[in-house]
Amino acid sequence: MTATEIRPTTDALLKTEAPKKPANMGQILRWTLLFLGGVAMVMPIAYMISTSLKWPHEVYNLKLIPDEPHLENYTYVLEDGRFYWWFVNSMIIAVITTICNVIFDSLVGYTLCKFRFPGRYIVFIAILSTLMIPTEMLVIPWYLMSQQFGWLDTYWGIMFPGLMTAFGTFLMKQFFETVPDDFIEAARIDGLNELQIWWTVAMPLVKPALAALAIFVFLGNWTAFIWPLIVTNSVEMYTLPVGLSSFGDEADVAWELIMTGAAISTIPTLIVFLIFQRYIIQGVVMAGLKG
Amino acid sequence: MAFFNVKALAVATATSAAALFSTAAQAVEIEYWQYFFDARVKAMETLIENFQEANPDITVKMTHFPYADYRTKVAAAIPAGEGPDVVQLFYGWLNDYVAAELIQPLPADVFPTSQIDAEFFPMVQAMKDGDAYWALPTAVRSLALFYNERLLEEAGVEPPTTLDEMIAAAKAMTKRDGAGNLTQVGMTAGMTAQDHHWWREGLVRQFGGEPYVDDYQTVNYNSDAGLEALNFYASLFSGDDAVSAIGFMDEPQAAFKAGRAGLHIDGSFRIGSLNDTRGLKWGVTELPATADGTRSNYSSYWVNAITTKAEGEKYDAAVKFMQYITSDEAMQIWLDVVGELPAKPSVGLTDANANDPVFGPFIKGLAYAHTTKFANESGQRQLMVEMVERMTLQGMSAEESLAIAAEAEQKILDDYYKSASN
Amino acid sequence: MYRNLTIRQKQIVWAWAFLAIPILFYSVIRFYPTGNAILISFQDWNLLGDRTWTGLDNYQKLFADPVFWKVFKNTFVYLLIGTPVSLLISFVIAYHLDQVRFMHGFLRTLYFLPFMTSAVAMAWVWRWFYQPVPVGLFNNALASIGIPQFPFLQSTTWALPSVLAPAGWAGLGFQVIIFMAGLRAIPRSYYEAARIDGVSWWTVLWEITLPLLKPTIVFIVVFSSIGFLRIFDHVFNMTTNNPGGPLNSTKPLVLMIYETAFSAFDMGYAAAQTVVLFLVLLVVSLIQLRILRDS
Amino acid sequence: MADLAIRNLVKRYDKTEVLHGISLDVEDGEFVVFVGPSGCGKSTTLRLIAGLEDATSGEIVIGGRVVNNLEPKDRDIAMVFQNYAIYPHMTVRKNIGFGLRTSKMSKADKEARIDEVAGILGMSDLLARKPSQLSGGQRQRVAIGRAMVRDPAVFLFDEPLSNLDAQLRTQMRLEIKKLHQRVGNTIIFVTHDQVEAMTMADRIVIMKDGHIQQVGTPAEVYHKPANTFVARFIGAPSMNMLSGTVANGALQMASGSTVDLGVGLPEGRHVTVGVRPEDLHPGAGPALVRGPVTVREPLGHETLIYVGAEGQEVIAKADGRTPPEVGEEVTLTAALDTLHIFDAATGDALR
Repeated sequence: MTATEIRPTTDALLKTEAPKKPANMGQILRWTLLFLGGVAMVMPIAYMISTSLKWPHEVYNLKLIPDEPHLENYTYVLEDGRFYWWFVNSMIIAVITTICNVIFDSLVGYTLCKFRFPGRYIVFIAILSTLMIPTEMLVIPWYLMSQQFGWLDTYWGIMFPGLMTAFGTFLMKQFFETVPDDFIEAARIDGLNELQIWWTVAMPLVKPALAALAIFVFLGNWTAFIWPLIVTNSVEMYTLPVGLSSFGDEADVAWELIMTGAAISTIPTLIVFLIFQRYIIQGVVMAGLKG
Repeated sequence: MAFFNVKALAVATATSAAALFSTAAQAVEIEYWQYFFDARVKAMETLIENFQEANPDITVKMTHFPYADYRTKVAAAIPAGEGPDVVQLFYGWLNDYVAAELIQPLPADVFPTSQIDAEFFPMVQAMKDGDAYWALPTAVRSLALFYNERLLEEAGVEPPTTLDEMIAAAKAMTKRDGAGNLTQVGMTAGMTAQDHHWWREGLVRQFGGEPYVDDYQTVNYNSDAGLEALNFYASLFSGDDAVSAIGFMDEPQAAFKAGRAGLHIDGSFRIGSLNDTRGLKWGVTELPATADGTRSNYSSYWVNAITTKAEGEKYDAAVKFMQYITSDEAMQIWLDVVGELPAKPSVGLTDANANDPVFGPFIKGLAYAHTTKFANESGQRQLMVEMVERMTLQGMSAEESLAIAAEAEQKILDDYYKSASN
Repeated sequence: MYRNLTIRQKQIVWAWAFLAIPILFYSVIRFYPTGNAILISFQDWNLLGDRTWTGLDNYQKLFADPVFWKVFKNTFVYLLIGTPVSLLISFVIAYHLDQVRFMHGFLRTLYFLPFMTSAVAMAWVWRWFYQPVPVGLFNNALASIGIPQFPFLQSTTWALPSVLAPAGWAGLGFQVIIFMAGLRAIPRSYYEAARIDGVSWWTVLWEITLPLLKPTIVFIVVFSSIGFLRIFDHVFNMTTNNPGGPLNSTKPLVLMIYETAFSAFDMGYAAAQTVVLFLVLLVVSLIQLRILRDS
Repeated sequence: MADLAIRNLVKRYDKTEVLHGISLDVEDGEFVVFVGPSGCGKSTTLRLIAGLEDATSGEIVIGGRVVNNLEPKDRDIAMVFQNYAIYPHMTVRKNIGFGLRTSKMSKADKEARIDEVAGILGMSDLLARKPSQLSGGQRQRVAIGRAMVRDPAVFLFDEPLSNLDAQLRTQMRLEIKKLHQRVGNTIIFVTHDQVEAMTMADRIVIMKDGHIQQVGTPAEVYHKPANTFVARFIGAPSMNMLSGTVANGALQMASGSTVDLGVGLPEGRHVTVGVRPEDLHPGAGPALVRGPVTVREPLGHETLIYVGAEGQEVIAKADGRTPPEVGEEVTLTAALDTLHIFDAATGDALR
């Protein structure tokens, strides 16, 4: 009924509340198969990390645990300096884009949800319709635009297409629907202006949704490939995926080095996941149920 | 009237201050672009350092891009008025840049046509238009046969000099596991790397054909010679006694670097990265000849040109820079660092260079090398890749596949020359 | 002046003030480029020279291009294999995972972890797995038990499924979580009533669970099908030295657009391809919306 | 503190008019309750007074000032919402203090004011808690505290008790009434519950379909309902409505009996005779209704009986000890001065 209840609801969904059954053979079999499936799921990640710790002569054997694990590959790849820059670039871009999305998507979602004004429906439909326009369609004009305004090979150039997303706007609008108008009107009576109401009253009420949005946007930008590939020129401006892609070719397929690069670009998101697991899964659930 | 005097004085002060300022910051900065390849960047850094020492009033800023994107970047930046003053271009792209007025001809007084004609390898004359050269290379490249010394020794064979010897040596070095899978190839194969050049300008000609006619505007390899060349190439990786496999270790040079391939055809630019490979003992020899001694090779080069963006003092600086990077000194540095061959016989064909165990085979190869004029190098290469794939993956006959490739390539050429003439 | 406005007028002022920057953004970054792309699709332009108006030439060329039809088909194969297979697998996993208590969170983490990886990084990992002996993990495993190697990426038949697998793998955890949320949202009393009625397991699944999951299924289908129609990162990175190969058997529309635009510099032709992609996405979305409305 | 006046207030959404020009004067310190079924326009009126929406026409005057174009914060009002509108992410102290955000008071004064309000509401111990740690009644008190802290001229309450359970509701309405007696501000209170209205109000405003039906003290609206709507809306169980005709100066009831009221009524007019269940009982006297008892509802000290007659069912009160049996034929009567006579066509009271 109210925004405050979003969290408990999704929590409840995620709680392991299946009826307790005695551990019979069927249950044990089910668990074992699920476990094996899960292990198979993480195998590629495990081999990536394991290979990044191997010497070249070990790379092609099937052992998951290297005979003599070492960090030389990491030293080699990081000494080169480029991965460090790619990492920083990816981080800057993902963080700024995430902040922008959180602010603008929620501002637009909030306005479309809580204000009555002429043109509201048209604006909503127009923004929603951009979901139908594939990014690929825009890449060429964006490229020309960037070229014209000198945005090629700049952070701004990499970021500008993603500063706001229709999906985020839609998601936030859905969530603001759960905020009772009373909350907003009470603040109006207390004398806050609309900007203050949005920021100090409405935004804190949808924090879980903001977290979900932030995680999606961050992940999306951290792993974005095609546009950064097109818009960046210099090696120093690459993002991790673009850098990794070029590194993969350039390394003459020295798999232990490629796996090291892949690990460098993957491990941060894995760590983020393991720390914020609860929030992220909640975000996925909310996107699934609300989107 | 005092007012006006004060104003005049102020203007005068401002002007002289500006003048002062500009003298202080007098060094002209020009920008140089090339694609990223470690050795090329290092070499160019050395050249720029030397050049700036000799011309303290000029600074050169180098920017480099990955090979895959380089062409896009150059094409996008120059029209936007952003790009370099001096740019490195693949020789095959030059026509586009001339047509789009993105580069300007080299001044004939500094680069006299007659002198260049005489001093450079004749292949650079493709860059000439009437009385002026549009661009000049520092270095040229050709192909040669790399071999893994350890594997040759193990198999007890010598570096091959003919195609037959090459096949025999490769056979001796090929290894399979119990299931019949290749674990070591006698020779690498793959049109994605340099083999498409070797096939076009090497094998087709060695088997008596001519790959293109009409100044590379008409495909001519769909012939008996072409078919023979293709069959020979396919024999490397087809049949039970194949000495190679397409896609073995993902990429040919990777297999060679990993010590899992005995022989490998590649360009001189590979020397640097092979030198860096730990534990690999390798040698290089000329591309194998046919039984009757016919040899042929492929050469290509990257040229430097002055863009239309360079004007005034930047143009003067750019001309000076061009002069330096096409000088004998620059060519020798480029050879030492990158392994690419000097564009002038006078530098390249010194006894020291020609007898160099590493550079020698490449430099000798230049003497009988041909330069393909590409309309769309990656597109044309892709056709070679697919020509082989049709045979290996779909079992198509060499004849049929060759005909399809020839037709498709002719179409690319027609499209290109048609729109170029517009 | 502002003070003299009525409350409603003030609200309108605020609303448009809030929307000003976003509307500017959407106009400049979304709508203008869309129009621009459509315009370019009627032109001939190689990025260097002038743009010339060529009418429908690009489209004619496109429809006459056998590579386009191959690519068009590939795009739909990605969609038509990827979506149902990933849907089925993720449902089966979610269905069973939902009923497991022991180490539930841990199992869930195992399935979800791939979603957090970068497509590029994982494309390279899988590319390595797929290599022939002596390099590739899968083929080495096969060879070690004496089975002949399998030509994953070197086959016109198997390359596409091989490229598709990591894409499905990465998205599986996401779908599993959403399915589980959908399953948990079904009131337990429905199942309890069915138990009292003594209905079979199969009937419960077919008559209760699946119909009630329809919104979830529709969401996943829409989400994943758009993803599969736009597949690029995996293909590009698993086939870098022969993009979309072998023999274009893995090439999706997006990769063709990329190559046409940024390797061949045929901007008009590339734009025409994007217009086609746009129409495909539009049609697929509309069909899905229709299904959504029916539910 | 101030009086409040509404003059010809009209509110229209697009083409639909939801308030048809209502007027009302509220005196300083008065507790006025707006009551009516949902959609009657009572909440809209409150929102117009609060300044959350624009009046289409008409004037709102608070303390002698026309406030139509003033921001809510400038109207010297405070409002308590149905859902309390207390922010889950803030502590009780912050929630109460939220009303002072834009005030120019010093920080210390604000804190003192919050403590004072919390003291009045008896929640000084709860200031550090978050709303999720409070019971429903406590949340309600926080919402009131938030309004109180600003010491407004007019308090507006928008169905503040409807989310509470029955027992708590009874308790809270007492507390609000006490609070009013203590602080003495003008209160406008909106509810759909006539019991709340009756128990709390100095004056009740009964609304229906955007019109004010009647304004009066609880006693007035109960004893002298202006029309059948008010008559049925106020009081539970609802007033019984019987039809009759005026003939020969007396009421000719549908049951056949004749009741002489002794007052002049227009001859031949169809009327509706209203009688409250507590006034209707079995016994001797003019028989208003005759019929069998269909259901009995024993309440202890008395019993409600449902009597079916002439196709309708009326409710009457019978003795708690010896009520008539189900099926027993009874005659119901009432004191003549408890009868309400309405025009059958317009529903307006004739007496």
